[in-house]
Amino acid sequence: MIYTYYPGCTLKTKAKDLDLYARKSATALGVTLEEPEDWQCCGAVYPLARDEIATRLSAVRTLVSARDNKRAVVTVCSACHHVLVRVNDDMKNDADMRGKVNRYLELENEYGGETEVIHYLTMLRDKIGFDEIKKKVVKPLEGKKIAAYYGCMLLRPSKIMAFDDAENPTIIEDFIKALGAEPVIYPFRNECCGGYVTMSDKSLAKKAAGKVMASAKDNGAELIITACPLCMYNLDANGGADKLPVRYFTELLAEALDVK
Amino acid sequence: MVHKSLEQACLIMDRSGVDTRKCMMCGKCSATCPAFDEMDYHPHQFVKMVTEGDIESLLSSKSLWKCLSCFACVERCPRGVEPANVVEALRVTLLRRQGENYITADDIPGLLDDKLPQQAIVSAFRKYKK
Amino acid sequence: MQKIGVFVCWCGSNIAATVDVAEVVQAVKTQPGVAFATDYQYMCSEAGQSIIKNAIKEHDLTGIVVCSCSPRMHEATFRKTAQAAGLNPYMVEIANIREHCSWIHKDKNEATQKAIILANAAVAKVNLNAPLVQGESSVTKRALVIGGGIAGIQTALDIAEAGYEVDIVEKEPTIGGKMAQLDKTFPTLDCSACILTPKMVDVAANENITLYTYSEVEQVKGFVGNFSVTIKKKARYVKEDLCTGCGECMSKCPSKKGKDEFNCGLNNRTAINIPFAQAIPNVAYIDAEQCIKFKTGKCGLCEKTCSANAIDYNQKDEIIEREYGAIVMATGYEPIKLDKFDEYQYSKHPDVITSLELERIMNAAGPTGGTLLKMSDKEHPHSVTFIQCVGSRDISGRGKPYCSKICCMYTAKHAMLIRDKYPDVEVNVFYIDVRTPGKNFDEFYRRAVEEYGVNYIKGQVGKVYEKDGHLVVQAVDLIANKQLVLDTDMVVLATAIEPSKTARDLASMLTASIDTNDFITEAHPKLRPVESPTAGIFLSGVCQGPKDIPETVSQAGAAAAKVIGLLAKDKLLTNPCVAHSDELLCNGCSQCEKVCPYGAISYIDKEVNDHGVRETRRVAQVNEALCQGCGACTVTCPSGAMDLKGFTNRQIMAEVDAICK
Amino acid sequence: MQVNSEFKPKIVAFCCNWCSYAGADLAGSSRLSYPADVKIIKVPCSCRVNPLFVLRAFEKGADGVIICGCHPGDCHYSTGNYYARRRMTLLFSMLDYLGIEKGRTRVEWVSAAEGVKFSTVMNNFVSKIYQLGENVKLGDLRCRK
Repeated sequence: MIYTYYPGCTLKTKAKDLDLYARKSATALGVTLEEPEDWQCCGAVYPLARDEIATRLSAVRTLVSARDNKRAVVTVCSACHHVLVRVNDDMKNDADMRGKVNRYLELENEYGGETEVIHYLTMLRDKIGFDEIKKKVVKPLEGKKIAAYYGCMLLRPSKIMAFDDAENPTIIEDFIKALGAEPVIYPFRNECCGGYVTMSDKSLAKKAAGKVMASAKDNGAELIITACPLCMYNLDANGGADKLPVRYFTELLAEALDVK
Repeated sequence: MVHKSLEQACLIMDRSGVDTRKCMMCGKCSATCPAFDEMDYHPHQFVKMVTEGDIESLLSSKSLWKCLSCFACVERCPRGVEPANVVEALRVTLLRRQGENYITADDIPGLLDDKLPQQAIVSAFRKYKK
Repeated sequence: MQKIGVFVCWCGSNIAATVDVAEVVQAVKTQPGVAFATDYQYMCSEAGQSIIKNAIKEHDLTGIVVCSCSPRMHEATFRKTAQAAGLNPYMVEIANIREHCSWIHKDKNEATQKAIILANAAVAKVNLNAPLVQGESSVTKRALVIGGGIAGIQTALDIAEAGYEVDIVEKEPTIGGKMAQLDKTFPTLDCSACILTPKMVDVAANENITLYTYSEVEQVKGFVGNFSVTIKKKARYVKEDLCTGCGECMSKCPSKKGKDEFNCGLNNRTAINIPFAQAIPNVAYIDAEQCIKFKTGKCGLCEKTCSANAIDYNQKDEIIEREYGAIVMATGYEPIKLDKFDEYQYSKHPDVITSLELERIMNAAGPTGGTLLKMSDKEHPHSVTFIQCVGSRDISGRGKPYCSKICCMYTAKHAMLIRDKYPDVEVNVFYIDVRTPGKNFDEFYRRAVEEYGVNYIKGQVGKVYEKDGHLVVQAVDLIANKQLVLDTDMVVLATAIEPSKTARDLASMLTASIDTNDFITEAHPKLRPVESPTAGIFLSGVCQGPKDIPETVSQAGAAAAKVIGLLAKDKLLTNPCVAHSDELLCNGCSQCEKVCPYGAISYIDKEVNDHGVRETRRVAQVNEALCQGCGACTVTCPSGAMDLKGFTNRQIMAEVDAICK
Repeated sequence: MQVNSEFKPKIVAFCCNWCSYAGADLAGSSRLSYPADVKIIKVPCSCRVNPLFVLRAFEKGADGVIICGCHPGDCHYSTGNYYARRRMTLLFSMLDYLGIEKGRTRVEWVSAAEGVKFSTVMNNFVSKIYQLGENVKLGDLRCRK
């Protein structure tokens, strides 16, 4: 299995762990992740306004290069994943946007959203299979009570993201089970942590992150895992005094596969 | 209904891709919103006020910058109205005016800490200034 | 050469405001064959019809065109008018200049020009019309009602009361439908069973009614007055004529883990089962998928227990063929599935229930014996939260775009009953709008608020979750403009209703139209609300649109009246616009026979005289009683022998020519 | 929509009696407008539309022909719309070959309850015809020997 691997800027700077363990685990699982040489930042935030064209272009370039290599794009960062999926959806379903972007980029072959964009977790679930991963686990994380934090960007809007059930997702819990640990289900796992305003509005970010943290704790979690560097930062920085440890899901995967 | 600026309302509808008139005032968005308590105008009011053309009040509101873009309102709205998109269209409308940047490049160094992920900084440039 | 009269209707201002009727009159006068043209304010009025009749007589007209509303409105009216004046009713054509013209165009000149073209097309067509004579067909004096809920029961009783035989086909093992599951009914709070079960008993006792329960309609053939229906009576594995309904078998059955459908799956039932005490017929059935005997071959306890020797493990599905003159759809509804509304945690938490489940919980024969208990721990709740419009008025794709109509009232009923029986329970109702148009309905809702202290909160619930053993509701109060976070013990979802899943397949068997929401379309939304556009098919109850019990019962009676009106006739006039084969052109290829959905075409060997050559040829012949006039054969015919009366090739070509001129 | 004030297209809409004609009536009673260029011919079923009628329309100068029937599975005569669909697929391909672009011909399913859809379909179809502009006329060469 070979995929185009889109790391995104954060995985090259503050979230090197997320990146490193994703690669190591992939190797252990027999997946080749090929990082394009010339990738650009996806823009970090999906431009919701319909008349924002330029801010969509860098994501389109990534999608086009994956199409030209005839491969699906795998991302780990929730934010990059969100941007790529939604821009891809625009290119597929919004004729006006597709026309404008194509005219601007003057591509040899018009791009119409052909690339498959999947998250690393989706790859684990749909392409490899959690049963298969379970077999490859060397050091099961037995007895650990782990809370999955989904946040917003993986799940919503579910019609476009098509990642999992937006209200009762199961993918990370299934992942946790595959690693031999015990998933903790808590109501705020799909509520916003406030990461969006982590720079501009500390008090709101603290309030939102605190709620998530408290909900996970109340339900008996010892540890929170996430796929998003921003959630990771925000839960850690603004999660309150007696916060739980927060780690990337790839780190646990590497640990269980014993490639850490 | 006060038609302060229907032209402005149409602009916001075009920009957000949302027909706010589909709203039936059920309040699902406000019931869902994690930032509700921080807002002076609440999500359902955003939708209503855009329909009525009362754009300027929204542009000068505190709420404009409280929305977390978590899409919970988008996910649960029974009418396919996307309040988060409306908020974003309003933000963009304001930012495109001269001198209306919410955060300037000079502000950013003061907001950094050494763990802050790159994406937060990149998106700050996208979200708060033009 | 025809002598054609053209009559342009103003329809008050409906047409005249947008179409210059005088100009239309002037324009059509130049058309070939037109001998007379005039306009009048209301052509369908008695005075208008007199104008037509007089003109026919005075000008010796051989055909007429009425430029007016849709032929679906008044074609029949004007045909009668023509007939009264001695003209063949099929020498009438309608140019639809209202629905297809004046109502949709604003520019008067544009609308007038279009009206002229439509009138010209109709004139061109009527020039080629030929007088047609309606045939006759017989009427089987027996009706079929599909569905045995309150709608089907009432329709069947009314038809039987008039002296006609009527059969009810019900897919469940008992009749009674949704109404049997209800505890009390609004706005009078009668006990539902108390008013329904006597009617069920009447059905069983009425000798004009035959009940086919645990049965389904498999196939429908034929047409109004002459339907031929195949009914599959599923094996109950219990002989209906022997079972006494004593229930001994149920007490002995060791397989007790089936979901009790009658109690919405809130408790379990045995594999051999009678759905509820007042079931009609009061006969057990065996759920073969659950039964140990069927799964392993061992057990047979029910057989040993049954003193009436009614158990028959070898019973087979039975196929019944019957003829009917009329068919009534009364297939009812189901609450929608809530899997797309998991923000309320319905699928995860036993204390989040639907309103129908609450009916069962409140009912003395229900899973809790009529005591309001939380299903999670069987404890008394201290607060109950109702959420309205769950899946109704929803255009996001998760729910249904329409208002389910009954939820506002039953929620008020539930809230009132809880407060009445358990004054210590706090009751909150989240609503978008409270819709109570009905006799004594708003008064009922106000009583819930004013006398019973139910808390109505305008707003919706964003999320329901569990915390410290109770439920938390995150909601909004739109009037106070506040977000609320309320602790509650039970959440009740006023779930949208949708037509029965069987409706779509049945509709296509019956060739009845169905809308995008799977409600059966009525022939006219105001004037023919209980008839399908397909002759002989009638509608009763929620299969046509959401309605409550009083409305359902009135519609059921109306449908019965229509059926009785049909069955009372000895002969029906048939549509004369049927296919016709030109024997001289037919080459006997059988193409037409293959495409005919009614088996109306057969082949005979016939001696023909083709330009002096006498020979025997195999030619197509149309049975006019069977042909419904779709025209499939006319297009498929390679030699052009087949044509459709009233819609001949030449007529349609003439219309095309007039439009493209 | 680009409107050329000179160009007034001639558009023939064949509507089946049971679904689409009733859908057009509903569009009318709901006052849902569509351009006056559309003229409706009532047929009992979409399967009554002989390909010759479509050819005739193009021969007489029609700029577009649309055939509307009941949704698949909902045909009043059970299967008529399937015949229409198959016949028209073939015919439209041939017409395209003859120079009558695919955009000028269309089959649509509109039920009696879909007034909105009827109006949307017609608006959409007419705007397509305006884009394509005036049509070529088909000629019957047999008569020109």
